[in-house]
Amino acid sequence: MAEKTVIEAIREAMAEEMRRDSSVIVLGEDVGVHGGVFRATDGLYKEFGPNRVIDTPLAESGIVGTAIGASFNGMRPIAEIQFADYIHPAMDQIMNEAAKVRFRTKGAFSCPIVVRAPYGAGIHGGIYHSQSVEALFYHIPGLKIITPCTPYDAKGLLKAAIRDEDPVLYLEHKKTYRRIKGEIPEQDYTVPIGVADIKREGDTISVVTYGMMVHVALGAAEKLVQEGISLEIVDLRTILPLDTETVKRSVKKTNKVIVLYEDTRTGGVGAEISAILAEDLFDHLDGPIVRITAPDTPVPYAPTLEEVFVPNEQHIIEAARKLAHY
Amino acid sequence: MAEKTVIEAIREAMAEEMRRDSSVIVLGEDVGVHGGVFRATDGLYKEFGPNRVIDTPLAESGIVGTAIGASFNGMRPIAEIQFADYIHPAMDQIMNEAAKVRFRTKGAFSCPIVVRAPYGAGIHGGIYHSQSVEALFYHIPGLKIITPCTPYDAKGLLKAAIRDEDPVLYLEHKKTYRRIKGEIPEQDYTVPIGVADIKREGDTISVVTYGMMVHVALGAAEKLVQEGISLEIVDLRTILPLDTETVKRSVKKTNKVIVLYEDTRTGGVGAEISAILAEDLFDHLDGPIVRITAPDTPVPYAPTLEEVFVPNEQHIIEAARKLAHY
Amino acid sequence: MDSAEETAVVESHQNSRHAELGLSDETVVEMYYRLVQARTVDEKMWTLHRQGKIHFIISCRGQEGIQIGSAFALRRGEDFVMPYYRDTGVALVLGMTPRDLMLSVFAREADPASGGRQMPGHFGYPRLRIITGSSPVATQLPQAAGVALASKIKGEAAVTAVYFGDGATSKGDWHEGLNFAGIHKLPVVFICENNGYAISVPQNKQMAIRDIADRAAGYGFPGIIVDGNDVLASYTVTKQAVQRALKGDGPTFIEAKTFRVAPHSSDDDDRRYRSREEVEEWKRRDPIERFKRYLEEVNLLDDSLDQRIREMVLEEVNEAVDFAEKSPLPSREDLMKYVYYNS
Amino acid sequence: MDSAEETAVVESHQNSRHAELGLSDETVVEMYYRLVQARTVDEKMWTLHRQGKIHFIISCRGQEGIQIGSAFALRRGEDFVMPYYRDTGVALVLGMTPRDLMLSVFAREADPASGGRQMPGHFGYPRLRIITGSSPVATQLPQAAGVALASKIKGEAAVTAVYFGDGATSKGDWHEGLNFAGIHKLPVVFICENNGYAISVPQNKQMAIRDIADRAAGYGFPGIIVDGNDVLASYTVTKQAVQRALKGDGPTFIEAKTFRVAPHSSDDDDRRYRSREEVEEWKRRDPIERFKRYLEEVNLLDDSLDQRIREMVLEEVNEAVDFAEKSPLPSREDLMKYVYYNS
Ligand SMILES: Cc1ncc(C[n+]2csc(CCOP(=O)(O)OP(=O)(O)O)c2C)c(N)n1
Ligand SMILES: Cc1ncc(C[n+]2csc(CCOP(=O)(O)OP(=O)(O)O)c2C)c(N)n1
Ligand SMILES: [Mg+2]
Ligand SMILES: [Mg+2]
Repeated sequence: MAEKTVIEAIREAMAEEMRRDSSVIVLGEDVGVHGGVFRATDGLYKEFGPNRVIDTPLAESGIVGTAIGASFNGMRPIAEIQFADYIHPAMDQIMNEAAKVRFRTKGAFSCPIVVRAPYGAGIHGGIYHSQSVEALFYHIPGLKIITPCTPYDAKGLLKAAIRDEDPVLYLEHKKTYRRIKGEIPEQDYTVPIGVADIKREGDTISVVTYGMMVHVALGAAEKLVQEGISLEIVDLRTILPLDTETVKRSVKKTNKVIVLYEDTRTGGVGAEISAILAEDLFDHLDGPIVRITAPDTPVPYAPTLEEVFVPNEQHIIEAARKLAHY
Repeated sequence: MAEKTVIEAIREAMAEEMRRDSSVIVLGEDVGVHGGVFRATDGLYKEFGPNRVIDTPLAESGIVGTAIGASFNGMRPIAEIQFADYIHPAMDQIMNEAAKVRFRTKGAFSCPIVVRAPYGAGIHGGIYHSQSVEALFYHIPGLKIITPCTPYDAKGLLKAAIRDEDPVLYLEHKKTYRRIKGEIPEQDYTVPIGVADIKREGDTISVVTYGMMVHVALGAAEKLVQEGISLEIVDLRTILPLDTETVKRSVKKTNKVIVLYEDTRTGGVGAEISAILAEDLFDHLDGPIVRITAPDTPVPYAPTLEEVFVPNEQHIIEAARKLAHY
Repeated sequence: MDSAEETAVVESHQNSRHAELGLSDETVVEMYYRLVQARTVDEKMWTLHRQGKIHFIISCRGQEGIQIGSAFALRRGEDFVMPYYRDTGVALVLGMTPRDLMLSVFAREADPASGGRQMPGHFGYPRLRIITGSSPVATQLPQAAGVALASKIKGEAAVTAVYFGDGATSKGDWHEGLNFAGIHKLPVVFICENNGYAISVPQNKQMAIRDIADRAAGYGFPGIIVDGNDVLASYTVTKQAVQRALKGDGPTFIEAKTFRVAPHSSDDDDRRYRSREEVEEWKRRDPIERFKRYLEEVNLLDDSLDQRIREMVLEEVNEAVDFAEKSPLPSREDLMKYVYYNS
Repeated sequence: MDSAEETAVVESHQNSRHAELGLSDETVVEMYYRLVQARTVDEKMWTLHRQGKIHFIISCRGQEGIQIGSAFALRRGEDFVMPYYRDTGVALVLGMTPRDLMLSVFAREADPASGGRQMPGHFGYPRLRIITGSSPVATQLPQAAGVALASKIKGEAAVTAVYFGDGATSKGDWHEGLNFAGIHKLPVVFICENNGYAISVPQNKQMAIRDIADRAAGYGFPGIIVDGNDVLASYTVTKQAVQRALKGDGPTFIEAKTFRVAPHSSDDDDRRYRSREEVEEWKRRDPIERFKRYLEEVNLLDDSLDQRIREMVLEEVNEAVDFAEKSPLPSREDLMKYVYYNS
């Protein structure tokens, strides 16, 4: 076991998979010589050469479209989108092409690609370097979406994604890249897609969340202990498909739930979680399903505004107190 | 008052607004000489000429981008996307540009455009001529989304959209175009954006829905009367921003709710409605918040498959029976 | 008469145009057979649509020249082919059968392209290296670059031929696909069937230039104009492009000037946007009639052979319709299948 | 020295290059002033970043030649201008002040472009007809066509000048924007600042051609190559393009060959992807030094005037920094404002 950062875990996952399987290639803007603007692909160009680590033109739809085509011809491409904020030109290729090709060919074609994209606020990136985009892709049957938050999960899930037969959107919270460290085993492992993880056991309230907010929730949980409020932190890890079993098991135990996401509120991924629980666990709920989210605005640049945009420990603590006494 | 179809209402709204305001222009594929593949713009080219009714190249991002630019220079463009299924290349222009421009300029610039798009299944259009796309745009602060279902609403809301200062996505359910008829006043009127409409009063269960499903729900309601089950049909009309007050008022009365949408289930607009109610009206609910939706698959072409894809009266009747006796 | 590969010269007429191209007599007769087959399949589909038996069809009529000519220059099962929705002719030459196509218009479970999940006109067959196509226009362009990129990485001697219309050239994806292929000198043959219209939008509202082929220079590879109603010319330029690609010299852009003499689809009424004279004028330039005249000139076709071919094709197509009509629709229980690998 | 409009010849040096272009002595000195101003603003921003006072900056350094030269050919407040993030020089000529720009890097409420909502480098000012820009590359291209389309519909004698980098040419939106402008012969001047790199990606990985200007032919309008480090040449080609547009002859594409001598942004380390020799070589071709030499040759500048200009600029920029630093940040309560018209 060695301590690694999230970005190191991601880099290692790609390097190891590329060594294991010659059909794995990487393409994107600045991923080659430069090693990626976040250095996620650092060293890959040197090790695997320009044939397998491809600096593409500035064209996100083209990047994903090329990856899709290569996957039709035996490759397992990993396409990097430099910032999730720039993924939207590729929406059509992802949702109308990659995600639908298995269905529209009755399984004759499949599209085993991974689209990696750094997302998330709190790093002074402003309106176009901070967005959460998961909800915009959450409504696409055929797609899988992964949002890891620890080095262990990041590596294991990326490996699983690369080996997966379906298109995967792999979202990396920029703020976890260098801030979050953790142990990673030396030997090869994967983390299964579609399985949530209880990051902290508790029995007062379940906090269902993912990405950077897992760490914020863990911080809040720490502080709430002394008040006798024990949060159970459910890290979804995969948001599509959702591990409803683990979420429900937790809520059946605590009977109260906070759905927490950094993304803007309306139409966020957490809305689906609320909807599922409000339908399936109605008799188990001892209080309203509380959502803590960013407000419905673009992500602002000025530090004062960004500060009030991103949900923080205090929001969770206050909501938990209220809900605990409901 | 005269009886009109939905498509006639839409055409009239555009023609009247173009007569009223010379800054209103129409652009899109086949909207000029041809009058649109659904004939929504029939006659406009003849009346307003090629300067104001523009046959564009086949380029959805370009269409919306051009409309945005024209709006910066005093126009009020109506951009037609031939099928909602082809709107995704314009996602970036809609979400990163149109919807954010007011915020990112602190109000110095605005983008009063309307993007019209026919959507919805049940017309043998298969995977790429049947999609519901509202959920993919539902998570965009700064955007408004309208989904009318009667000629009266279609006309009044389209006029309101054209006059609105913000970008509006105006979604027209193809199946309503010629099938749904209704009275329309002779004189000019608008229907306010952001206001839901009770299409039928009832007190057993609130059915919150929009688009073609309003008509399906009305049909089910008719049949349930004899069983003593009285559905209140809430037609959202505008889905973004949501008229939460009207929805809540209805649910406070009935204490039971079915959220119904034709779109696929996971991450649909209805999830947000469930989430709001599960948080704000927890104490008013006498049963689970039931969702009736399409399953999480692309829209199939074969009639057998499409039949089981689209929610129908029977689904509503069964769910309502169960919920009524909960 | 069943393989596109038999292009070796067998007893060909000295000095004939096709002999000079290295095409055997047998092959050119087979080309004619394919032209008739494509046209017959198309006509049958219109009939079925008028009879209310099927919901939708999209037509190859008028464009069979470039479709059959170019497809004969591809190596079946070796080269990758990405037809667009109008390419009935391409699909037939590359190995899809009238049965396959009829199963598709009837949306049957046995439809090999989609099992009735997708509208007709969306060809695909992994074994034949026919890559599945979707409806959104031009998405296949970057995908074609990707297929060819994979060939290059694997060191596989395969060319990717990708088809599209004039309207498709306006899309961002078109630009991005050509640009990528140019940069990496990928083995792609871009085949534009310029029929002068994107539904109702005429070429001069689609672009400010006369020859789309001129754009190829902007991507660093040659752009060739060909008369798309001339089967042999279409064959020739495609063959050259394939050879160029196999030599590692990169992509070629082919603009085939042609015309769609039918409405855009069974939902369209083309009288709303173009004159009958224009359509009639192009009908006189029909690629099939023209090729027929050629074969008659070189004494490879007479009325009786023509008759035989037409009967053979018709029988085959009628049999395909019967077969498809009797074939079962997808079963309701299978809706959720094929969304994910293990669904 | 405050207006770009005084381009009439006043006492100009006979036979000088600028006199031939119809530029007064005063104007060319003002051009020099703007060059120094842009450079000084940029340098100051880097300093502020190093001091940890601001989070991010993006640099115009090395590209001031095309920026100032072209902007002088535009009619302030009449023509529409869409600068991209690197266009500090363009913004200054068109009327944004060092104060405006410093308010932006400090993310202050008074920042006229965004009230601190957007990163610096995203210019915009309705009164000056500087159209707001975003970060996603190339989205402004179809928008430029739209702005110009509106001018055409209104019969307004205004040109739209839109700026972008070489990397932007690869995007679908770039293609769609140029195509639309070409079809409708819109009054657009496309100005590509080809600095040879898109962050780390060199031009030969971005496209398979040497001259981007070659692509204009594919859209039906002229493509002009200019030395972007030559202020007067940049002025000239832009002026001609503006005139062409005003005559109703449609768009012009200008490719300005230049170089960014700084890293891509304050987050970038350009030593990872290009040699110091290459950067040094281009530093020797610095557009400001070059223009300075020209002014010295025609006796319009000497050390003392240069000194005065630099002092004036520095004072102005320092004052702007002080002003901006003291100016308040947006207030937390205002977050939800400006999402909708009535929010
Ligand atoms: C992205 C997209 N926009 C719109 C459509 C609707 N549509 C289908 S075919 C077509 C015209 C295509 O014209 P062209 O590329 O010239 O091919 P042709 O049909 O003439 O063969 C249009 C607009 C579509 N399928 N995809
Ligand atoms: C759509 C999109 N993709 C990626 C980025 C990240 N990015 C910002 S600038 C840039 C390079 C742009 O290069 P170029 O157009 O040549 O302009 P330059 O910075 O060289 O002046 C990239 C990749 C972006 N802003 N937008
Ligand atoms: Mg066409
Ligand atoms: Mg550049």
